[in-house]
Amino acid sequence: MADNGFEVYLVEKEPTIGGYAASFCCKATETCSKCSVCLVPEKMLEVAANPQISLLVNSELVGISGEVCDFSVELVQKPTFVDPERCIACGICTESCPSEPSKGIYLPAPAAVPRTYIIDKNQCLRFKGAKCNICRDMCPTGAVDFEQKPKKRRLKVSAVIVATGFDAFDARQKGLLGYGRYPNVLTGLDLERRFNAEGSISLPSNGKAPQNVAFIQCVGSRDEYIGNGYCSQVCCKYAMRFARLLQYQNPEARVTIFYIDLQTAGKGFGEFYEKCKGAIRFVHGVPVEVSEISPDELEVRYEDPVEGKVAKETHDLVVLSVGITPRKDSWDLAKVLGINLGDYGFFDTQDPLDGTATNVEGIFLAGTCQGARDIPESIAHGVQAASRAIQTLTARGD
Amino acid sequence: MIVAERKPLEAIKQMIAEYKKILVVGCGTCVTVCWAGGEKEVAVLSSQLRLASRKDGNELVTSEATIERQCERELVEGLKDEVKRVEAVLSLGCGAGVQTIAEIFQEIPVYPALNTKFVGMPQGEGVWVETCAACGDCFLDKTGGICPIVRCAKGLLNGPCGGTNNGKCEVDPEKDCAWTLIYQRLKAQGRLDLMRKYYPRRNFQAVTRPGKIEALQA
Amino acid sequence: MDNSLRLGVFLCDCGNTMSKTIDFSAIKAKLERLDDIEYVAISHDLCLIKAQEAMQKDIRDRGINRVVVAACSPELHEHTFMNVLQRAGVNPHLLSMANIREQCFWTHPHKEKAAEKAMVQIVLAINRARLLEPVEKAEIPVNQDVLIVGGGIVGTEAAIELSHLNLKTTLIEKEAALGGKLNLFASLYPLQITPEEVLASKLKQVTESPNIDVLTSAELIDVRGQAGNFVARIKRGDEEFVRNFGAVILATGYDAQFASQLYGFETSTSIVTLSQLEEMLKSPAEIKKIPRNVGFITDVSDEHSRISTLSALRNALGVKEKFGSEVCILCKNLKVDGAGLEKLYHDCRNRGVIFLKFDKPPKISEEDGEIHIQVEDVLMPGEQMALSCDLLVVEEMVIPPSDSETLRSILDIGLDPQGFYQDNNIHLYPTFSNREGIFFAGNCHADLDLIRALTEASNVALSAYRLLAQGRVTIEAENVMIDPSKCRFCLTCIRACPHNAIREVQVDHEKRVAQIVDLACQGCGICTAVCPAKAIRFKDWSDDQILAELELVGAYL
Amino acid sequence: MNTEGAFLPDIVAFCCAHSAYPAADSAGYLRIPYPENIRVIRVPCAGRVDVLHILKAFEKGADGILVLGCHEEACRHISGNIRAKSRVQKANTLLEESGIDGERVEMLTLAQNQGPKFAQIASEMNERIKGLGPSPVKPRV
Repeated sequence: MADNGFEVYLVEKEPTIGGYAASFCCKATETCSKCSVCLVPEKMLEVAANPQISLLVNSELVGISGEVCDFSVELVQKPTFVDPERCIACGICTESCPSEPSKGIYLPAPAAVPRTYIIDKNQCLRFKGAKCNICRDMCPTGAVDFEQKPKKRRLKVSAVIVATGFDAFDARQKGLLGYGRYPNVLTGLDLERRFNAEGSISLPSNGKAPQNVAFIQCVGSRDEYIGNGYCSQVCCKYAMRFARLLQYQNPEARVTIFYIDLQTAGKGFGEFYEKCKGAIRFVHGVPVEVSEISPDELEVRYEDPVEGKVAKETHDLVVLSVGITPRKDSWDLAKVLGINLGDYGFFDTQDPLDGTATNVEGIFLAGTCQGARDIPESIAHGVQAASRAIQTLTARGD
Repeated sequence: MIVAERKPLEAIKQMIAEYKKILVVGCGTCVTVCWAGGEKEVAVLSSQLRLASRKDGNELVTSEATIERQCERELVEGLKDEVKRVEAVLSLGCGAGVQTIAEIFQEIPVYPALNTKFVGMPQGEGVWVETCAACGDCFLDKTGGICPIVRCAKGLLNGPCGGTNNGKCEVDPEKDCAWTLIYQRLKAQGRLDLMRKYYPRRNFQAVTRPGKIEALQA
Repeated sequence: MDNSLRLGVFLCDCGNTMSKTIDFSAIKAKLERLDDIEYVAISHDLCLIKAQEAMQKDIRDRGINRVVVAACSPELHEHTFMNVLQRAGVNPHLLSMANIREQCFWTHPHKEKAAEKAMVQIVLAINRARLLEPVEKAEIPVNQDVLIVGGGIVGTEAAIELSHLNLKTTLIEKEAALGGKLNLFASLYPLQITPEEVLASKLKQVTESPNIDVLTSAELIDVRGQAGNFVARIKRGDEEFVRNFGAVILATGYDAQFASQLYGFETSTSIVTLSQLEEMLKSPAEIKKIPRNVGFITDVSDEHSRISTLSALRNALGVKEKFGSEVCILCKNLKVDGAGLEKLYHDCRNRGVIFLKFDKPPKISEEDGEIHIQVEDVLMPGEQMALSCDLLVVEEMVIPPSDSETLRSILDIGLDPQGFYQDNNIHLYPTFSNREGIFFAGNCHADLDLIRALTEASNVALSAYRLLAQGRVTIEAENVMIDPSKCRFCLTCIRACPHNAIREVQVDHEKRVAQIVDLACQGCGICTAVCPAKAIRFKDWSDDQILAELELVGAYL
Repeated sequence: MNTEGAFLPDIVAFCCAHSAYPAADSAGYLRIPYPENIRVIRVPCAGRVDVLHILKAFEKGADGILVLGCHEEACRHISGNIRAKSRVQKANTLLEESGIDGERVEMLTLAQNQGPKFAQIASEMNERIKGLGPSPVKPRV
C-alpha cells in the first residue's frame, strides 16, 4: 500500500516483523526449490526502507471505534526497555550481559527489523531482582531504560488490515507421536529453525547426521477429530523440499514420507515431485504411534497397505509435518474488532469470492489468519487486501 | 558478415614472443559482431598476453585501440601515433584488416590474432554458421535461397546425392542435408520444377583470384 | 562551478564497539593525508537521526561532492545515507560505503587483521568514490489506460477492480460473450454461490462502470512500445484499430482437453468429459436416461492438476443433487490444498460418494453402454476390484489456450515448458512477466482455483495501479547507457537482456543503435558485461568502479 | 593481504547484491568468522561480472576468485547466475591459456539467509588456494 502513496502503520505484537517465515531456511540444493523463504527478508528490508510505513512493534491493538475511513484504533506498546530511537544495534549490551546461558538483552532475530535490541524480563538479572546495570552503563547511546512503561497510543486510520498469521499446530496434542518426549522427534518448524541457525541438521540425541528419516504428514491438518478439517497446504511441499535438502547434504540418507494425499498441484511443483519420486519413499497412510526403542532409534507404527496389517519400522529422525492453525489469540482480536471467526477459528470472510472482506466495512483480512496459505499466496492475499483497502478509500474520495 | 575466430593464445604468444611493446588493434565491424575482435576481445587478449608473459618472467607492455573498420586506409592511418610507440602490431581484424594495416605501416611487423573463417550468420547466441562461399557466381535463385555450394558437404549443384539420410548428411550426420532442405523449401513454394533441371558445372572464370570489382563512380 | 573532487569520509565505530579493534583516530589521520579528502569525521551512531543531521550539515557546509561512509552493511543503511545526500543537495548516487562492521569487525576475530582489512576497505571505497557518477531522476509520462486480454472471470474482475481504482480499461475477449469458463460451470462448490449469480453480479458492475470498455469477438494483433506507452493493434470483425495503453494484463485462462491417447479410449454416450458433464448438469431436463451409477476418474493424464480434482468433487455433488446417482471417484491424490476443499471432500463422503485411490491406472472397458472398471485400491493392494457404472466421467488435461503462442510472440514474453506464461522469478510477484508493464492473472500462467485466481485479479489490478496511478513514473535516467557512437548494433544486448528492456532506435536516417528503456531496466548489468564493443556504461557499477575495488597489492598505506 | 610468513592468498568474492552479499552480512550478524583475506565485492547481479574483471583481478594480484550468485532458477534477473556460470568457465579456459590454474576461479550459489554457508564457502576456497600456492602472476611489490 505504501508504494501507492498511502501512509501505513504496521502493528506487530513481537519485537520484530517477519513472523514465522523470517525464521525459515532456504531449501535450495544446487537449484532453487522455490520455497520462497528468500522473499521474506527482502520484504522486511523494503518495509524498513519505506518512509510511508511506521513500524509499531511490541504493540497490540486493544480497541477500535469509528467506521471505515474514520477509524480510531487504540494500541498498547509493551516496554522492551530499549529506546528504538537510540539503539544502534551494536550488540555491546548482549556481549556485556552477565546473564548466562541465555542473555537478558539481545536482538530478537539475526536480521530483525527494526534492528532494535530488547530486554527479556525472564532472563534479565535486574528484573530478577539483582542490582545489575551493566547494559545501561555500556550502551553508547544510552538507549537502555529500565523504567520504560507500557505506552498507549491512538491512531486515526481509514482502514484496517488484519494479518495476524497462524500458530503452528502443537504436536504435543498428538501425544502418541512422541513430540516433546523423544528428542529425535521434531516438527517441520524445528527443522526450519535448525537449518537456518546451523545450515545443516544433526540428530538432537547424538549430534550425528540423520541416516533414516521419516516425515509424517497431516499432523494437525485434515483431522476432524481435533477440529482441523482443512488442509494446511504447505506441509507436503515443505516435507518434500526438506527431504531433498537432507539428501543433498547426505546422499546416503533414506527418507520416507507418510501421507494421506500428496498435494502436488501448483506451478512447477509437479516437476519437483517427479524428481522426488525416485529418491524418496512415499507410503500411503499416516502412522498412529512413534515410540523410542533406544535413544537413537525410533519405532514408527503404521498401517502397511502392501501387507494390509500394522507394520513397524525404525528411523533415527521423525519429522512431524505440523499444520497451520488459527492463532490462540484470534478470538480476543475478533472481539476487539467485532469481526467474525469462521470455520476452525480462522477469521471469517463475508463474500465467498473475496477472501479479504470481513463483516465490518473497512476491515480486511490478509494471509494465514484467514486460512492456510503458503508464502507467495499469503503475500498475494496481502496485496489483495491492500488493493481492496485502496479501492474503498478511492471510492470514498479519501 | 565475415566471421572470424581468435587463434589459440599459444600461437599468438609465439608470433610476438620477441617483442616487449605491442599494439593490439580491434575492428569495429564484422569481428565485433561475431565476438572475435571488438574492443572487449582486444582487452581480453591483451590481459591474457600480459598475464602469460608475466608468468614467463617478462613484462609485456600492451596498448589497445579499436577502429571502426580495419579495411579502410583512412581509418587505419589514424593509428600512426600509437604504432610509432610499439615494436609490433597485433590485429584482431579479418584478413583484410591485417593486410590494410600491414600495407599502411610497412615499417612494422603486423600479426593476425584471428583466423578469418567464413561469410556467415548468427545461429543462436554466440554461434555462427557459414552460409556463403563468396564463390562469385550466385546460385541461390535456383535453390530457394539455400546455398548447396556451402551447405552441401560435396558442393553438389544437382543434389541430393545418394547419401542423404533422413535429412542428414552422410559426410557429417550432425549436419542437415542441404538438398533435403532445398527440396522442402521448393516443394513448399511449388517450384519443384527447378529441381528437375540439370545444372552444368559452375563457371570458375567468375572467381579468378584475386577478385576485383570496379563499380561505376557514384 | 568547479567540479574538483571534494571527498567527505564518515567513519562510524558503531557505538565505540569497533574502536577497541580499529583505531579510528589513526585511520582518520592517515586518510587526511590522501588527495582530495575534504573532511574526515568519526561518529558513533551514524544510523541515528542526530548524527545524520550533523553529517548533512557537514556535507553542505564543506561543499563535499563525494561521500564515503565506513560503517555497517549497505544492505542496511545505503538508502539511509542516500537520503542524507539527497537532503544535503548532493546526488545520492555519489555515495560509496565500506562495510567494516559485518565484513571486518564481526567476522574477523583476529584484531590486527580485522583492522588492516577495514583500512583497506575504506581506502578502496574512497577510490571507488572518485569514480562515482551522478544518476539523475526523471519523470516520464505514462498512459493510464490498461489493456486486459481475456474476458473470463479473472479478466473481468481485474477490470472491475481497476475501475474502482479509477483507471480506464479495455477488456478484449475473443468469444462473443464475457465470462469464459464460468459460462460452462454447473456449480461452484464449495462456494455457496452459483456461476450464474457470480457472472450476473460481475457483468452488472462491468456494464455500470464508465471505466470499462468491453470488446468481444476481438483479438490482439500487435503490441509495440514499452511499459507506460504500449501501442496495441486490435482486430474486431474486419475492422482494425489502434489504442494506447500503459499496461497490459493477460488473463487468457486455459483450455481443457480429454487426453484420449493416455486413456486409450474415446469419449462416447456413456463416457463423457467433466465439461460435457457440466453441460448435462446445467440442463438435466434434456437428458434421456438418468445414470444410476456415475464414476469419476482423474489423475491419469495429469497427476498434478488442482482443477480436475476440484471439478470432480464439485460435479460429484452436482450429480448427487441433480441425478441422485451412486457416485464413485477414482484418483491418485486428492488435491484439497485450497479453501474449503477438504470440507467439500467430506460433504461428498457424507453424501455417500465413494473414493478409491489407485497407483496404477485402472483398466476400463465398455460393453453395450455399461462401463467396467478394474482398479487396485492402494489400501487393498493385490485385490483387483471390479466396478461398473453407466456413466464414466473423465478428467481433461489443462492446457494453455490456443492463442498463448501468438500472444507470446506479440508481447515478447516467456512461456514455461508446458506452454503457459512464464512468471518472472521467485523474488517478484508471480503475476509479473519478465517485461515491465505486462502482467499475468489466473490460469494462463498457473494452476489455480477460483479463489486463488480472483486474488491474482486484484494483485494485477494493484500492480497496474502502482505503475500508472500517478500518470507519470519517476525513473533513474540513463543509469545504464549505451554510447551510440560505439554501439555496433550487433543485437547482443537486446538478445541478452532478461527484462527485454533494450530496444533499437534510429540515430539518423541510416544508423540504428540499441538503447536502454529506463523504465523497464532493472539494473542487472548483464548487457554491460556482454557488449563486445564495450559500448554500455553502467553508472552505478561501472567497470572502473569495480576494477578500483580490485586493487589488491599495495593498495593500502 | 600477503603478510610475511605463511602464505595468505588474496581472494576476491564477487557477491550478488540479492543473495551472496546479504549472506555475507548474515554471517556477520551471526558472528561466524571466515578468513579475512576474502575480499567481498558487491555487484548488482552475478551476471554483471565480466571475464575482464576476473582477468584483471589476476593482473592485480588475486590468487583466487569466487563468483557468488543466486541459486539456479532463483536469479533476480532470471539468467544472470547462468551467465555468470558460463563466464566463469570461459575465464577458466582463458586463464589456463595464460598458464594459470583454472581451479582458482569458481562460481557458487547462495541464498541471502545462508550466512553459515557463505563462511563455509569462504574457508573452503581459502584452503583450496592455499593448496595451489600463490598465483604465478602475482606482481612483485
